[in-house]
Amino acid sequence: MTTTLETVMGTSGPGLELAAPRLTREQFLVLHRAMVRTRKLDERGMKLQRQGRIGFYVPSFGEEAAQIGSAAALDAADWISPSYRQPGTALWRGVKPVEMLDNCFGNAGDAAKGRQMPVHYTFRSRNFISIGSPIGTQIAHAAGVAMAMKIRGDGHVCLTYLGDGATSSNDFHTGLNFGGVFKAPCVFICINNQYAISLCVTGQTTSVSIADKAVAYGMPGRRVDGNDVLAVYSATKDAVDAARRGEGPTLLELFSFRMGPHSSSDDPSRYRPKAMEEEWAAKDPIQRFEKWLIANGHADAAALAAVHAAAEEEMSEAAKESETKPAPAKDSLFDDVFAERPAGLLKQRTALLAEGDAHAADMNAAFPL
Amino acid sequence: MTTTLETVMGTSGPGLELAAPRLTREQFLVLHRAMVRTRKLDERGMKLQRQGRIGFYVPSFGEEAAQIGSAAALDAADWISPSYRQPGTALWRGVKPVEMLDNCFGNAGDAAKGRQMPVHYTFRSRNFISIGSPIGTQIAHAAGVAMAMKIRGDGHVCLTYLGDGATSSNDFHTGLNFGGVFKAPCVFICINNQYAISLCVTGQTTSVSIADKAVAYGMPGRRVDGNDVLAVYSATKDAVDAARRGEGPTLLELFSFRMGPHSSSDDPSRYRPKAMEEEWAAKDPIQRFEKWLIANGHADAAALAAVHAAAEEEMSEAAKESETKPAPAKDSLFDDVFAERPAGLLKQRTALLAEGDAHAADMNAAFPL
Amino acid sequence: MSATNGTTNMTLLQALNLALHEEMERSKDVVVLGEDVGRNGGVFRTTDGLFAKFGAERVMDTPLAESGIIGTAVGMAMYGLKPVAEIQFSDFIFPAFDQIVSEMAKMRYRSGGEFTCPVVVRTPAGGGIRGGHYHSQSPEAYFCHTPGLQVVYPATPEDAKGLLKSAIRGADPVIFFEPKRIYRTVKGDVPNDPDFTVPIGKARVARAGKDVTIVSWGAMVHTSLEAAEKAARNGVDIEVIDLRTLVPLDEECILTSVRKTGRVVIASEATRTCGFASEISAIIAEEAIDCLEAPIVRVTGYDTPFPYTLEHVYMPGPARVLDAVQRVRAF
Amino acid sequence: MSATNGTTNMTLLQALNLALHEEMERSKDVVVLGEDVGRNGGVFRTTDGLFAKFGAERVMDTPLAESGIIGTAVGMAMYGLKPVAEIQFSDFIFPAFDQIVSEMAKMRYRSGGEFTCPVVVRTPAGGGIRGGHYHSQSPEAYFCHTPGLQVVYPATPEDAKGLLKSAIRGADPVIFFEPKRIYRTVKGDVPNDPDFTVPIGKARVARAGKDVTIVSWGAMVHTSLEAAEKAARNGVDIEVIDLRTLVPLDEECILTSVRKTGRVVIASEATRTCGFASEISAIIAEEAIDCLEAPIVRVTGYDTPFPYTLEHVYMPGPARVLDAVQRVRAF
Ligand SMILES: Cc1ncc(C[n+]2csc(CCOP(=O)(O)OP(=O)(O)O)c2C)c(N)n1
Ligand SMILES: Cc1ncc(C[n+]2csc(CCOP(=O)(O)OP(=O)(O)O)c2C)c(N)n1
Ligand SMILES: [Mg+2]
Ligand SMILES: [Mg+2]
Repeated sequence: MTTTLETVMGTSGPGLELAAPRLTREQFLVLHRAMVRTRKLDERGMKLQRQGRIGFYVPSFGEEAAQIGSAAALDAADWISPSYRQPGTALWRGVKPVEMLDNCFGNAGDAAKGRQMPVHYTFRSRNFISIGSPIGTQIAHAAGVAMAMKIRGDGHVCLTYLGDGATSSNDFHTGLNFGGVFKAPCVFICINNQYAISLCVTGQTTSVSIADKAVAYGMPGRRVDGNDVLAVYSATKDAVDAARRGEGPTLLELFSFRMGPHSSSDDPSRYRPKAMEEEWAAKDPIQRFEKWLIANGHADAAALAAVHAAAEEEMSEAAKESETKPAPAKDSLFDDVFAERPAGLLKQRTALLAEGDAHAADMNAAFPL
Repeated sequence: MTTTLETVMGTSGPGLELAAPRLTREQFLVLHRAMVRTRKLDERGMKLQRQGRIGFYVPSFGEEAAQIGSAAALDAADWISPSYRQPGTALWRGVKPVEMLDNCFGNAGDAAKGRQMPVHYTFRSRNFISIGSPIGTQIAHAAGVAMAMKIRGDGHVCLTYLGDGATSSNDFHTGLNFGGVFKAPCVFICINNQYAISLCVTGQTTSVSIADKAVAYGMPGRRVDGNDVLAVYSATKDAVDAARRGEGPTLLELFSFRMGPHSSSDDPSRYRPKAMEEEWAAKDPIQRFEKWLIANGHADAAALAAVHAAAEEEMSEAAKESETKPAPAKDSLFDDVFAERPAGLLKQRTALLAEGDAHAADMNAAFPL
Repeated sequence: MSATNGTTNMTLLQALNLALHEEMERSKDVVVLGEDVGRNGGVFRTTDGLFAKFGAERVMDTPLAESGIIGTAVGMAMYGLKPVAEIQFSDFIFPAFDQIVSEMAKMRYRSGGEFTCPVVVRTPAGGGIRGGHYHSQSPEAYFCHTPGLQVVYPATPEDAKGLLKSAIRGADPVIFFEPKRIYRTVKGDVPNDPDFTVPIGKARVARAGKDVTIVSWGAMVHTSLEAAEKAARNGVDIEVIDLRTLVPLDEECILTSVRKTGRVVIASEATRTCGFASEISAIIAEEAIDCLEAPIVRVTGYDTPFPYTLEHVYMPGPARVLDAVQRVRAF
Repeated sequence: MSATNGTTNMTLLQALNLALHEEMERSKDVVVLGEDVGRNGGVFRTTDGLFAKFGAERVMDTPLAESGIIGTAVGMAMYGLKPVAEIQFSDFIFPAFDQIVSEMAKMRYRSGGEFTCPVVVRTPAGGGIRGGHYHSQSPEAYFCHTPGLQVVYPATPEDAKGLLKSAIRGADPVIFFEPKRIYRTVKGDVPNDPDFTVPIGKARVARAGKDVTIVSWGAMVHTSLEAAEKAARNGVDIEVIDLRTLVPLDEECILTSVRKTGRVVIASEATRTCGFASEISAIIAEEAIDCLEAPIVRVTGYDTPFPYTLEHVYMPGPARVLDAVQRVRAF
């Protein structure tokens, strides 16, 4: 039974000490910058939502180490099958903030053509699979992508992210089982932020840890301090390397905390103890990494502050740029249902285009969840 | 990791010895008789199918110990949520063979009114839930029944049966997870007969054992020699007692072998090594128990042979009785869709009754699977 | 909320919440389960206050698995409880589809009436909240096509309360769709009588008229009424039928109206192909074609996934309904 | 099987098997997965010989989880393979319903065309094999109601081969229903040309006639043809349309026929309410009501679960179809 956390920077609870990964100072700072940019993007997203400029947002506050440490362990040719709470992994892959905010504004610049709610990204050129809302489905996709990689024999790996809530989904079971049976080059990362909207993970499952669930699929499971970017990087690197060597999948539990609300529609004070929020505020993964960087002589406070300021500026600029873009064209509604528009859809399109603009229905502005 | 089998009568592989349960001679013989009756019912069912008198049959050859040993550990007020391969548990509960064969003939005597394929029994008065074909669904039902038992506080237990194939189903995951989280008085019994139609269990999952999967749900898992009726009884009794005491569910793996075909439509020679069949023929649970009974002075060969003869006769009589019963009435089609027939169904019924009998469509006689 | 003359004015959401409170008080067999329904009171707050009043044993915050919510509800119902399961958005009902279609719907039939599972599945449906693909769909047709399920879809606070109470007291499984876009925007007087119920299977003439019949359900009833009011200003007298229950269907109510008006428009938010609007059309084309003076016109969502930015273009508003009215009148 | 004049006479099952062999030979991206499809060659033997020829990596015996079969197929297809997934009986497709409806169907749309998942889901459907509730259903309407899926349902060996090949070569996800009751009983000449395909989206006039149109698909095409032959003996000339593809639908083929005959019967095995027969009816009632001289009559399965002993009573046979023809002619 796995209850201890693997850590580099040290945990407050029982911990298993890992050696710091052999990275250059430069590389440590790249990790740091990515975490800060993730935080700043989320802050911007929440602000845009609070100002009524976008309809909805899902922040990943507190999960920056889990996102960046893991994404950094992949090659660019590896695939990511994400859930909605890893914006940092897209940034890490080189997606520009404006591309992400175009999605949040649902404008014509959005790769998904404004068809999905905010934060449901798709970045084909970065091997970053389209995000859906249904919990858990991406896990089975990841197993399938990895099965295909194995069939093709091209040496790539697919990494998928899921929440603690998602461990209860059908596709968690089926994805891990298929991944195990077909020994697919897949890494399953559960970011256990301890909440699925209002449900604490203790009500989600009675297993001692999420990592323990790996036993059911005959694969290794590790429980890692998810707020320790270096531990996350090390553990993920091991899993990715093993998958690439043909040893099959690993389940990694990154133990963390959702520092913000579930989404811009959520109010955690209804269900989450204030004390817990305070306890975890003290474990903020960015602050923790910054202390480590300074303690290890990799940076000083001023340099780190400059990173924050630059990221802040970057996100602000991106938002300005996105906001000016127009909505997608009305008849884009009928594209991409199929590769080609069949007669029936063409008829519906013709009817729509024949209507006056006054036909648009009145809508509520805000998403209530 | 659980690889050893728990046993009373001794296994050929690595075994964990259990003490024989404290039962009277009488009780041992009742177990034996139930196992024999199960075998004879199955033989009759297969014969009726081969003779074209019923359309389909699913035998449980080789799984008699697993069925009877487990069912015997329940009280009559406990519930069973079965799959299609535990006819013996219904017999154990006092269901008459003719009631079961009425279902196989799909006649007017069938509790399910001839609406389901053979071996899909339903016995409300014996707390034996209606069997469906979809694999795994009964597992979630069992968790729900047990949750209700806990809410009502009436001290009953729900036991469910599932195959090794069913461990891959959505409802295995969800049923065990809910059972664990709500600490429901439930016992999950997987009869691992090593095959799901043509798929060997080694292709079903990479977990070391099925019992190991209990870890994922924070419940005890035990791996028991499923061909050892006394070991099955002991282990199930422990699990039932624990559930009744409010300690929550247990997952029991009963390791066994499907000695016959998957069903009357199946030909195992296409996928299963002959040697394996021979190996397991030597482990026949009835023969094994008979040796033990004789060795321990509980019975002699003649007495045991008499049990076989009586059971043979009993099943033959039951088949004769069932075969004479008429088909369900044509318009019974429209009953039990809802508690009352709505106008739409009444209209369809009227239309059907207005038709001549020549309207019946021609059908194939045999189920091809 | 203020009690006057035996009724209280309240929102549709409040009416649902009240029905749950009353029915849980009435019978301790009634239990509620679903994601975030307990401590959080539901993401829409429909189950607000239940957890505090009835406790964790009767108001269950479940793990994140719709298949488990329905699968265990089926078990509880077979055992004799009356589970009211919430599926947080009807878009997320699909992981539970097997349990609904293969088990819940068929249990009574396949067991010859020995086992029943009268689960009530409450689930918010429909667009209009800027929820994109997965928080906007109208999946009722899937369930109407599944024998053994009752399908209920109220449009007013009174019906919401009365139908939910009927569903909870009923003997059969019910898929109870809640028109989430009007949860808080539609208010109405709701009888205070705790035994007030609305029968399942009875439609309602929401507005009497003689020129054209509009058949609709859920939030589209209000869109249809708005269209009717506009048409009235041009002297066109529209009858609006609020189906309230899709299965079992009140065919007579529809056919009576169609026989009177001879012209019919069916208005639904759902995807067009194989939607429930098509069923209504087929029934009329089979039973009353001789009374028709025009084609049967469906106003529906498009055969595309539900969009985000263009939601207001996708959803049929009063103007689109009026175009259809125009079309059947011009014929 | 003997090759004559560029065609070979074979069963529908053989035609499907041949299509799979040819397409797997043609492209190594084509992989097959499902329960018992490998070593066992499929419980109906549709995938016979593939495992021996193409090996375990391309012909995958999967664990018992339809959600996993479809979920991983979606992943494989996104990565660039062409998975042909088998669901052993279409009654068991429901555990995979979420992956089909929420993911497979919407992937292209929701990603703005960046990701596609052109999975082919082969699944035997329909009654007539004494399979009871769970080996007999005709669930096509659920998929027709789901934008983003092509729905194909061949009735002849030639179409089975040609349409399966089109599906495998196509760019979109396809739910490919196989009329299992006629797997072995219907034979026909099938072109030997390995590049012979039948286009998705084109219906076929299976029998030309002028008095009444029968619209049908799958095994019901043969029931309809049988009815037509009987009617011909009484001087009634029936046109039978075999839809072949339900989505995208060949509306023109149907409407052309209806405009000619003015009388239409739609024959389907599936549950009546919200079945695809209702959709056809609604389209005709909207587009061609002025050409109709009689009600549009649907001959369908009943609104009950599919039974076992009374299967022959439940399923519409030629006599029931002829009753409907009678009804539309008498009008
Ligand atoms: C199938 C499904 N059911 C319900 C929901 C509603 N929902 C959205 S997020 C969420 C909680 C997810 O929790 P977790 O997996 O822990 O991820 P986290 O949000 O914490 O990152 C729920 C219930 C959904 N999106 N999909
Ligand atoms: C959801 C579903 N998928 C497929 C099938 C077809 N099927 C019937 S039995 C079976 C194998 C079951 O294997 P297991 O769970 O080991 O039980 P056993 O038959 O060995 O008792 C399969 C695949 C089914 N009944 N239900
Ligand atoms: Mg979480
Ligand atoms: Mg088995």
